[in-house]
Amino acid sequence: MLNDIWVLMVEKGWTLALLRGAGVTILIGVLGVVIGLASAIPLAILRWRRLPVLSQLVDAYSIVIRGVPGLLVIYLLFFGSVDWVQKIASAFGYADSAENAYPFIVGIIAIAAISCAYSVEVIRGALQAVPVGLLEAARSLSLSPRLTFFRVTLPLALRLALGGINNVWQMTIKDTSLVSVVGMQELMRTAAVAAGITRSPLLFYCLAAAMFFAMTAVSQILFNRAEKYFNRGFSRR
Amino acid sequence: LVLMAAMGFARADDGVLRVGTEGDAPQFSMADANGNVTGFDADIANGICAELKVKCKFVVQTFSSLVPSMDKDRFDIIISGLGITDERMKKIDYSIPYATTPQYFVVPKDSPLVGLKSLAEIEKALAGKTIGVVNGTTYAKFIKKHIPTADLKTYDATTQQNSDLGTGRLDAAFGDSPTWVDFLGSPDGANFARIDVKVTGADDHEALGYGMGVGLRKSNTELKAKLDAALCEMINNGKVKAASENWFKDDYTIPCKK
Amino acid sequence: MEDASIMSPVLKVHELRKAFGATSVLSGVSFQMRQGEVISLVGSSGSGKSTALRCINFLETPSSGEIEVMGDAISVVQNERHETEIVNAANIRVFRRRIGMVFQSFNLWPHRTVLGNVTEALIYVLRKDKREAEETALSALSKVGMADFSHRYPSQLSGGQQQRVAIARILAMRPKLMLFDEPTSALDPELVGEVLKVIRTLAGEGATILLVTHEMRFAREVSNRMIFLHKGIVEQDAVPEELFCNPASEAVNRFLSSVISTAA
Amino acid sequence: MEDASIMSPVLKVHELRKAFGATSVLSGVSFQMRQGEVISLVGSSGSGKSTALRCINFLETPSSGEIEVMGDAISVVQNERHETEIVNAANIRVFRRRIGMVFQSFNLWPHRTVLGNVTEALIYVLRKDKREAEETALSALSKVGMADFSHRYPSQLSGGQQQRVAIARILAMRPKLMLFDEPTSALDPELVGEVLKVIRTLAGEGATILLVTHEMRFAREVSNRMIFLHKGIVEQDAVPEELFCNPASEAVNRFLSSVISTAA
Amino acid sequence: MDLSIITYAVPFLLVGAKTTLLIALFGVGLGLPFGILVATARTSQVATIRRCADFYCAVFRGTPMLVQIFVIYYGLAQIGFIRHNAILWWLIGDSLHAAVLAVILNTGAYTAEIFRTALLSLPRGLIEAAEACGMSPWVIFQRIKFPLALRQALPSYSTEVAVIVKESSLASTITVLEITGYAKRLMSETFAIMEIFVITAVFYLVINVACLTALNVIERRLSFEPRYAR
Ligand SMILES: Nc1ncnc2c1ncn2[C@@H]1O[C@H](COP(=O)(O)OP(=O)(O)OP(=O)(O)O)[C@@H](O)[C@H]1O
Ligand SMILES: Nc1ncnc2c1ncn2[C@@H]1O[C@H](COP(=O)(O)OP(=O)(O)OP(=O)(O)O)[C@@H](O)[C@H]1O
Ligand SMILES: [Mg+2]
Ligand SMILES: [Mg+2]
Repeated sequence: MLNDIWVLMVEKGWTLALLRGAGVTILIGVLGVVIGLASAIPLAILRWRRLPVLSQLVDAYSIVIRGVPGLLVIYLLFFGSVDWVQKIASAFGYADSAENAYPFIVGIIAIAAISCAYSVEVIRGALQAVPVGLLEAARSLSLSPRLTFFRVTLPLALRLALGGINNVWQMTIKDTSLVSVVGMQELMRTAAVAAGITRSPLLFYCLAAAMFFAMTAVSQILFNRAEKYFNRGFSRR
Repeated sequence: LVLMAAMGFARADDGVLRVGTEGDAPQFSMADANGNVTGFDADIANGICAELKVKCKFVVQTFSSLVPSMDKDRFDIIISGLGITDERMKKIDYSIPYATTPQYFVVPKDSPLVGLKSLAEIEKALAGKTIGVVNGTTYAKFIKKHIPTADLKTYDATTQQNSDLGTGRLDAAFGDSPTWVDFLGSPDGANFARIDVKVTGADDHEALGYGMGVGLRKSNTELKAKLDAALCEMINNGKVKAASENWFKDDYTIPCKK
Repeated sequence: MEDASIMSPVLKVHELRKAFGATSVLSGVSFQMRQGEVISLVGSSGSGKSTALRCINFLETPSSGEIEVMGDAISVVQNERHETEIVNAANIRVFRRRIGMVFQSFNLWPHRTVLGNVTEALIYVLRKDKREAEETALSALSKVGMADFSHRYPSQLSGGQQQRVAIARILAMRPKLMLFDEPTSALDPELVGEVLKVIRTLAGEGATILLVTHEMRFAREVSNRMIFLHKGIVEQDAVPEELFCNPASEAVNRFLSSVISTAA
Repeated sequence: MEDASIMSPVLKVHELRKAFGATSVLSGVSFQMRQGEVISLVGSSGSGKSTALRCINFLETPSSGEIEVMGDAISVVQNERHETEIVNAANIRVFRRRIGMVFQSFNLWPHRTVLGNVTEALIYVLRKDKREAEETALSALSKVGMADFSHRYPSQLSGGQQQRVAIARILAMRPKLMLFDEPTSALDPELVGEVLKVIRTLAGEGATILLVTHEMRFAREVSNRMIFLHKGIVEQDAVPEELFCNPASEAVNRFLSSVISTAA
Repeated sequence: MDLSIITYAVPFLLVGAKTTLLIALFGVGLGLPFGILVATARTSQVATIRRCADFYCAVFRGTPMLVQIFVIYYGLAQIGFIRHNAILWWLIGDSLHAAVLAVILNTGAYTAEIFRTALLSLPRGLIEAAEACGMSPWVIFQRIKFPLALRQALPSYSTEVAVIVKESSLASTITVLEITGYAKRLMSETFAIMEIFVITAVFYLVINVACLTALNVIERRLSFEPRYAR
């Protein structure tokens, strides 16, 4: 038994393959969430301010992206654009690099678009929950809208949004498995291939789960720190 | 390094034939930890490339993205044990069929079903029973058509189907011969036996198709002609037979009829 | 210019109206304030005092009326389609720079320390550097006896302490016009005396102060003029002595007589 | 039993101590209240008045001391390992059923209307049915002049109106012991007179009332005894006349003299 | 797009949609109370309860749902004891039951996180006011904490509902024939991958838009006048 595992993991090189997959997962997950979050904040503000038209557009975007399976988002993004990207790239003589890098780029864009749609709702909810009085205090001190937002609204809203952002991150890191449809060998796909051809599904899926768990455990520590930081001043005692 | 590993694509220059394959189908298409593909499909692909005097470049992708990817010119052909059916031919073109595997039902060893003698008997005996098949095949259609009262379960992978056989969730499973040789020979399969009724495409071409072929984009007649010729050559010179016997311990070659 | 601004009123409120849905809260309030004046806005609970203050710096948009601060005016009109239209809305920022406001419920920022609450606007509006802002903040805090608490968070303060920080937050900004909404509601008599002194000093230094208060004695002490608000209109606008000795209406009379009976 | 409870004190606070981290706020407060008594807790801002009230119904856990309400006691001790240990913690619920509290910051529930805020505890603590609860609530609301606002949400009320709802919320419960934390801070003189009357009626009906206030005149009017808190200890505990005419210490004297000077 | 594919696929997918809705309904109906329970456990004073709940959340949020559903359906079925226990086997023996169980356990962990932050962010004073009235912890939770936390949590929770609907598609990996289950079968039959994908996505989109709109309406209904807070 142990010997079998040794052969599989070391001699056949699956450990390395899984780690490589984990690297892709982390890279795409982190980039996706960071880009998604960064673009979600301005969009959430549009929603929160109820700017006509723009707010409805953001709403539609977020409902559609949250409403359809992530796989389709990637499918459409990738297969819908790959033709003309290929053409443009060839025109400039970068056909090879485009073909090589494009799945990766689309993967990140798709993951970012998905996590952004989720983050928009989380942040909007948090923005709405900030007590109006505290914003009025800032306004009456003639802090500019921008400053009011960055110095008062955002810190208070982030405190409320933290749990939701954490959820989005945990979801996104696992959503990265979707990029396998454009040919990227991330962790889940590597595990699936290994499970299929070695006929040890339980071993490989559990290994993949353990790796995901390790990633989220590390991130959980960071989130706990952030929670402490944002909660300063709130608890009596 | 990660980046490089993540995108194993090369350009379709002359001299390179890009082959899309699943990579996680035992015996057919198996990608190892470094992305090298082996198996029956790989042998067929390499054989074709040798005939055409080009280099094979494998692209390993999930089953559901194979067809759209080929449509978008991510690779030129699909060799992934694709069964040829009329339905599927609406979407992609096929080469001539080069092999076909017979299908069998598998049931617990101590079941009275083991001794059944014909497809008609099986159809009667399995009415209302729970039957498993694997996705990516057309067997579901076959079962639906022939045993409409059966409770049909579709699995993403053979191992999952076999696991449910083991736990008694399935009364029977329907699949191709290579899978069963593999399963019945393993410790898990010790309590099971196959019903010795060979089901082939000939029993129902509409549901079970005409055997395996190489998939390619629609109306790529030039390539199709080349592939057909290459396959025919391989069938005739016994390369397909060798590959089949190597991986399946049996010869499933379909003769080439021009 | 300078001269003109001294002569012209610092604050001019003209026919200010405000309704929340169907309930009309202010129905045509007008008054003026000259530089250095201290005016108390008094009246029974719910008479619209807080609303009036909040309309002056446009935290609440009036339903109609005109407000002029140091020569710049914003007016609100109802257009043909019964929509509220703000003329010169750009002036709102200008107004708020000139006006400081202490809220009835303090509204301290819970995520900032006492010092942070006070320095925030100094650094980001007046663009003082950090050290200078802290000095200014500490001197404002010590005027209300809160310098020792500068590193506490608002949730760790007593009610009166929070109120004093809210006052210091405005003092440090030295706005031309200050609006105080019940600045002594949570303060003990000793501190009320302190605030009284602070307000007098500020007025002496040229600030103009409009305050809402329920403490008639405090109002009488501190203010040059008192405005009695009743059911959304100005019932009396007079110097304190006049208001107390010569109430203009039954409502004012009843209000003041209860002050005296409670004090009995 | 009944007789005994009338004879024995309704509230007994013994050696109550409370520290937040290193800062000690209450350092041994003791006093007793008999049924029907009204006691005002006065003292300068930050002297620990709110903290004392909050310790009595254990919203704040005292660092040590004993509190007895109508014969049931809870005591807090520091055990060998310097941990705070509550003896008879089960009594906390009993205490809170007997004690009603009006908060300095009102703490109305924003998601419930005025009526909902008042009926909530009637229905879910006293188990009245809905109609009965609403009747009781409306009669309590009309005592403070808020019956007309019963369908508003707290955010639609003025400061004074919120405070009156907070008072009505407790009146409706008719607890044996009531704690008021500055119940008149946002009220105009007329309403202060009303609250004065209400408190007298309640006391006449046998309720025991402990209130914190900054309005010395109000305290003098309403209370049987006044307790002056200074730096966490009881500086004086006497009938109002005595306190005003015969202050026990320099601190009391200074505090009271500032009342008089403000009033001047 | 080939129109005949649509007429061929839609009847199957409609049948699948019923199962998807069923799973989602259970996911929300049982997952929400369960998640709230876990959230309160995570804010509990008792360290053991808190740690257990934390651990559960960490595991179910930290691992892919696919793995969870596999372990529950295939993994647990390997254990003889479970196979021979009628109640347990009822729970995981049937693929639909196992799928519902997996969805509830998974959404429970995410829901718990949403409600935990919402509960923690409630202003202390409002809860103190309830405590001071002598309300029991249960009443405080039911009447004060929960309604306030719900309002705060709804935007995030509506997202979670959409996720439940979509994650229910993983039930297809354990042979449940919901929308995706049928879609996979149709795809392997026809190879009209793109077309069937898009039709399937439209199904999910319709279900989710209905859910999200309903939750939006609830959110607006529940929001009390937020203006004029001072
Ligand atoms: N969480 C806390 N941490 C540290 N110190 C605190 C905390 N809460 C209150 N204090 C301090 O305890 C002291 C007493 O507070 P308390 O609220 O009892 O005062 P008070 O007598 O009610 O004052 P006021 O009349 O201003 O309301 C204050 O100095 C306050 O700063
Ligand atoms: N958002 C709102 N919707 C409806 N009515 C409101 C709203 N805000 C305030 N009001 C009403 O407007 C009236 C005036 O409120 P305002 O706060 O100005 O009173 P005030 O004079 O400051 O009273 P207090 O002395 O009690 O603070 C009150 O009757 C109040 O109920
Ligand atoms: Mg007011
Ligand atoms: Mg206090």
